[in-house]
Amino acid sequence: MTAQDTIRARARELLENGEVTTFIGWESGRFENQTTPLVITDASDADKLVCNEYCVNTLAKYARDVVTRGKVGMVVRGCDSRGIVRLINDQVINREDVYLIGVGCAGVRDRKTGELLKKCAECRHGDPVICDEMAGDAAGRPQPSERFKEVHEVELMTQPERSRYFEGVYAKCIRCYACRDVCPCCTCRECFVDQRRENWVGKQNNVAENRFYSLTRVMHIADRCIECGECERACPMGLPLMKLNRKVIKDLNDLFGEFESSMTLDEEPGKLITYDLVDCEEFM
Amino acid sequence: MILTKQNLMPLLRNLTGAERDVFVPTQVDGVSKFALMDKGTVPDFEQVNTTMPPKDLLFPQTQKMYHFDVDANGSYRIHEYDESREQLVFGIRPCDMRSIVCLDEVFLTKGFVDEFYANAREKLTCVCIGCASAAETCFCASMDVDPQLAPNADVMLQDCGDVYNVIAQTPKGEVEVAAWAPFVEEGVVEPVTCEQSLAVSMEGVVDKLEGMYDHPIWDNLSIKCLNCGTCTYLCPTCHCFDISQDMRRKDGVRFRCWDSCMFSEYTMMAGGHNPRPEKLERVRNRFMHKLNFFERRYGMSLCVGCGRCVEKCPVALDITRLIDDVAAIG
Amino acid sequence: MSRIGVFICYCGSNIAGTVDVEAVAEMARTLPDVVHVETNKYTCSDPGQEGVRNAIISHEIDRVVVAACSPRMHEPTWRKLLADTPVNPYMLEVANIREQCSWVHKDREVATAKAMDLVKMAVAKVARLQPLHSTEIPVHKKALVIGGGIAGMQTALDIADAGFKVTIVERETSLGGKMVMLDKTFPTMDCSACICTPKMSEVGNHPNITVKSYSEVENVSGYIGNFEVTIREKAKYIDYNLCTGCGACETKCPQKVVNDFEQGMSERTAIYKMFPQAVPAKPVIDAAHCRKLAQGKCGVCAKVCPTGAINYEDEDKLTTETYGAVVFATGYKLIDWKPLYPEYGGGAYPDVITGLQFERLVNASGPTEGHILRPSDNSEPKDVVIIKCVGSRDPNKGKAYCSRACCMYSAKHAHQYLDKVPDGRCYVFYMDVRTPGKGYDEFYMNTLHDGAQYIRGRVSKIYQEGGKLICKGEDTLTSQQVTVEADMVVLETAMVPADGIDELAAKFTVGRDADSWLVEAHAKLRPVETNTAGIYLAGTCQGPKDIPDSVCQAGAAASKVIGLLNKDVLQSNPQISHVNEAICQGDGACVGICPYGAIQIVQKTFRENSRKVTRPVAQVNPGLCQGCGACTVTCRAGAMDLLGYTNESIMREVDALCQW
Amino acid sequence: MSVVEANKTAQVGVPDSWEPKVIAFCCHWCTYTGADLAGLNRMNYPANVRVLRIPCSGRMNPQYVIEALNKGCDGVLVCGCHPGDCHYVTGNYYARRRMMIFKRLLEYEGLEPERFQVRWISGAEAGKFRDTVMSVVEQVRALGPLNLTREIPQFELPAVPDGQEAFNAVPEEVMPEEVSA
Repeated sequence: MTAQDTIRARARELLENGEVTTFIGWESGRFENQTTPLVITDASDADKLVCNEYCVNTLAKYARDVVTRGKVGMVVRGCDSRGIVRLINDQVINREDVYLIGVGCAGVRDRKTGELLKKCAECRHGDPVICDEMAGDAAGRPQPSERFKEVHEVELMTQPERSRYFEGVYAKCIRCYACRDVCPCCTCRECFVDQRRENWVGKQNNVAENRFYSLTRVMHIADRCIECGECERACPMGLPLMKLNRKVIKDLNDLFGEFESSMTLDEEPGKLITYDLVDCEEFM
Repeated sequence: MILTKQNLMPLLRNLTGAERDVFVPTQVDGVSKFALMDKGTVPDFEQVNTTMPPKDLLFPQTQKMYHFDVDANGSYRIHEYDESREQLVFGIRPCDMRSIVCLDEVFLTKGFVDEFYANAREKLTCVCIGCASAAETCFCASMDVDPQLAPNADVMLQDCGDVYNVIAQTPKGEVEVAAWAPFVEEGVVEPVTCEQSLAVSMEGVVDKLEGMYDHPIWDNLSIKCLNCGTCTYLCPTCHCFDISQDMRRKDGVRFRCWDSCMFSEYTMMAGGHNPRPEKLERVRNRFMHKLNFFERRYGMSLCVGCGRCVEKCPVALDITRLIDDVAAIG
Repeated sequence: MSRIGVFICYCGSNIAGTVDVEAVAEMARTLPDVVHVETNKYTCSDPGQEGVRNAIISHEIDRVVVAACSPRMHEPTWRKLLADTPVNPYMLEVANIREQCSWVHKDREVATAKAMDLVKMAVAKVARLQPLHSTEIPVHKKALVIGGGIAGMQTALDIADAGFKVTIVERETSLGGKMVMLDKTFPTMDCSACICTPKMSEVGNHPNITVKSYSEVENVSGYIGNFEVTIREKAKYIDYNLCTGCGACETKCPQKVVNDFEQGMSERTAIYKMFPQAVPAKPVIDAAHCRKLAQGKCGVCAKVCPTGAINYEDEDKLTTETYGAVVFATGYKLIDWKPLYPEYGGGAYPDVITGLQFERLVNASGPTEGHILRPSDNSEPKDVVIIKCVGSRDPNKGKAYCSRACCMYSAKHAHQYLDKVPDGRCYVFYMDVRTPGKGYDEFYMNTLHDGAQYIRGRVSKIYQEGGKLICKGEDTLTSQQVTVEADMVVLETAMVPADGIDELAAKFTVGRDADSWLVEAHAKLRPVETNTAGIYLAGTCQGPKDIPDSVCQAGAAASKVIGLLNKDVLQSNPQISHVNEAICQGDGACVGICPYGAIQIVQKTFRENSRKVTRPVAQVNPGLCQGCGACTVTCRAGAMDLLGYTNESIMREVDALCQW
Repeated sequence: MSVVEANKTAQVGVPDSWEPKVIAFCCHWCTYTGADLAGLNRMNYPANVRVLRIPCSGRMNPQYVIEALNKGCDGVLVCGCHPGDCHYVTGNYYARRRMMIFKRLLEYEGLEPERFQVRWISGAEAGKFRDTVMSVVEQVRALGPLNLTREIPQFELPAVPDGQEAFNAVPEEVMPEEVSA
């Protein structure tokens, strides 16, 4: 009984006895090794569900759209489950709205090259952090050693080099907002980029406005980022977005103490919405 | 006329004259797009089509339209920008050429000529290279585009293995090919037929879509969509834009920039009402526009089968599967 | 289209000295939406203000920019000026071209350019402001005082004398707190009973004061002017309407219990009055120890009671009332020194007692009727050692702070001992003697004169040897070792906040410092107020202090409460946060940020896309929000905005500076 | 694809008439009071700084910094009360964390550290305000104009196409006599 068969059986069962109204998983796409997210409502589609090492999408954020239809069943690995925790802690969904079937994850592969994705090579939590039941045993992958390697590389560059490097990065951005729409931390009803009255960021696509958008988004998800790396994967232009997110996470850990967001439902509030009288002082 | 592949690079170097920008498909910083040909660029003609479409040359993502200011006695002065320059795009593919047909229809016909687009279009000469092999996501043949033929290209280079079959198709093309004399020889060669693994039948799809406004297929499709703008910005035929301005106290620039029907703000009205509030409406609208609305208005499909959205969609939402599903209904 | 009026002031030569005001005016005329620009020698003068008022009327101006001195100086003046014109007082922006421009720059051309920039910023901001109106909050004319000690009683009396209803909630069975336990009070040595009990009876009989003894605050909601407080009156098992306080039941009750009031040095019965002069002067049954209630046996008191006031089925009573203001007077307790100082015997020696125990010994109504007899064998101690700063000024074992009152009351103890035991010897080990009050040092000199031996040094060890307590210490003035054989040792222990202060303060969102003392709004300028509007502090709950200071603070707190309750309605600060409910996600990131607890998440129903949707949204309480804006930055979507300093107005202000 | 807009003024070609433009976001209760006190004491500091008053340093949104740098400022200074003095109790504690993280992020992206500074200045520290302003202006002057690509709209008027007079459209509502003296 592979994990996939267990999931199919459980999905059919859950849908039949009405415990969940919809079930979210993956289905195979048109091309070889291609998968795409699938949301099924009747049990007969359960056999379309697949769960292999090519399921590249993180499913957490779909819970938000589907939860209005009733209880949602979902397959969760490490990144999905942390995404769900993030949605719950941000009051987007409630814990009883979702029924989570956990699956150990050994990392997913690119359908063309077959190599482990970058986000999975850097993944620190392959196994689900919360789930109602486990389909198959945990993969128990060791945590990668160098979490902030990329950040160190950029920090070693001189200031003009960094400036040119990031100007090059922002020149590529086409402002399609895939990074925002795939991120489980980005759940605002109306994003600041759409607020024409405040006109935070202009609609023109140039380095300055792209930088404004990127810096703001990094500051918005700073202490809640679950490091799933989906933004980097979804970006059509291949921007190194995790270099920015991880930089802020590294600073938060160095300055205000080790902290990994979205690991438990009762986690204490993020570092940027709390304070400590004895924070180190550098502005005196 | 025949052009051997070895002569391609010398021809290109010869073409990069001072008065004209030559754009070639190449990798810029990891992203394949049409970029200005200068000493350092290495054109990549093997790759089937570039991630960023060539529409940027005719319809840039951000285009300054005009500058306005108030002079001393309070009356407005308006000066139009014309940033169009003589451009040659070398190595554009037939599917992208077909997308230019769609863009021409939108910007130049039906009683309104967009002069920014028109200026750019006049000054653009297109040298199209046919495809010998197709990527796994290419399905242009199913959208009645011949991988080796582009009727509206100025010069057509049909890929015939190690030589190109040069056909000048427009007066501008003849002038262009005339200048290539030292690099081309006489003769005609049979172009390689390009096999495509991906094929869909558009048979009756357009009509069926008419009656499918409330069909559950849209719900299953739109649930998985992230509503990001990737597919619309990578699609060679998407042409929606928004106009905004950069203001200073008494002067400013109005510019035009790409916009995507996938964003909720795109249809957000002043009073707060949004005719397409949810993902379902927006995804349905995009596919209907691609496959039905455009057909009804201009008589041609707005999807040219380049496969960019199939390739780059973060959640692998596939227009070809939609076409198959619609065809399979009823 | 808004019609902006710009009024630039010469301020005599203060501004005109280094800023070319006319040039600035000329520039201002070219700014968008500016329809009228006027310069004025002294805009703040009456003729100046008159000029502004006329200009507003004649040019139908709806937004005003005043370029003059600092807004901290005259913004209220301009607001008052606008109050009687059709312009809303908050459609105003002040450009500070004096303190931050003409006074700090010498070069005329540079100063004028800066003044122009500041006017541009002001015009850009004022163009985006909205009219603001302060909301009115009703004020319930009732006060709640928590704690019935001298501070609580004094506060209650002052408020009640001003004609307002007051409720005192006292946890013990009677008013009086710690003061009523004392014998004499420094520096005038008048006996505590003589000055405290009259206050207690005055409070007990005051028509405006209701005393809820043996009661505790259960929970709290609401805000300034409208605190809904639920008070739990614990079951007394005695019907106070019938009981005459004759005391028959107390004499017959067979169950003996350790008497906390007497600091554990004597016993009381299960049905008891804390002390003879208790107010309310009626007993309470201690449910934990009463044989009837605990084991269902006995019932003597019911039989003996002439009026049948005993009711064993009595239950706690919960009452909820709305109060306009709350005053904390929860007092202090002495630190539990035993676990902290094993070197002083850690409680093993009964003759090592605390200051309060000494007070009970020396008190006429105490267990020894005022004779100083040591607890171990009730003999009169001939040698007494008093050790000061036990637990105070001792960061690593006890508390870091000084408890302020012990220097005086240790001198008092020495004086009382030498008074009552003429041939006794008293040694006082001290680090410093701090007697800062009126007549305080004279009192200390008097004690020295009585023959108290003040030894500068701390006692390092006390051990029992042959019926004597050997205190080893050092006299740092003569730098010699000192050993005193004492019959009894009195430790002047540190003051710490009363039990349960953390839970109680948390219910009212009142801050506490590291030692759990309640945090005042400003140590020097607002000592009796807290950061939560409508909640005040009196007495030792705010920090260790003696009775004169406590009473002084009680009066101050009462005056603040009277000031508040005098108003029928409170004007809320209009420049507060505002929630755009269309965008609000209800994730509550802002709730935790607000230092005033002004934001709460409520469920609301909206009509969205022709569907009714019920979802959580944030709600700002205008009574509590002070307008700091910290929540606007945590709100990622920008749903929370600060009126008066909206995101849009600040963004355009930045644009105006950079681009105009 | 739009080529990187090179509207950076090359470091070499800095016009000597260039003056650094610095914006200072000052909290109303402490630093603004300190700035006023500096005025009362007739202290002198360079006029390159414009003060923007905000109620508390807790109100300081990092997005204002990016807007300022993007639109034309060469340096940004954020000032607030000393931790513990905040009129709103905890405003500057949150501001401290936000600004520490944001400052490191900006430097990580290639902004010179001196261009974005944060300082706690109390209502009595007029001298400290003057010294801070002087040092910030000097440091920014030394660094020259901000050479990050910025969104300063390039308004070089295009040459009027020959033969076609730029048409003047006279708007109706802004009448000349309306803008009276």
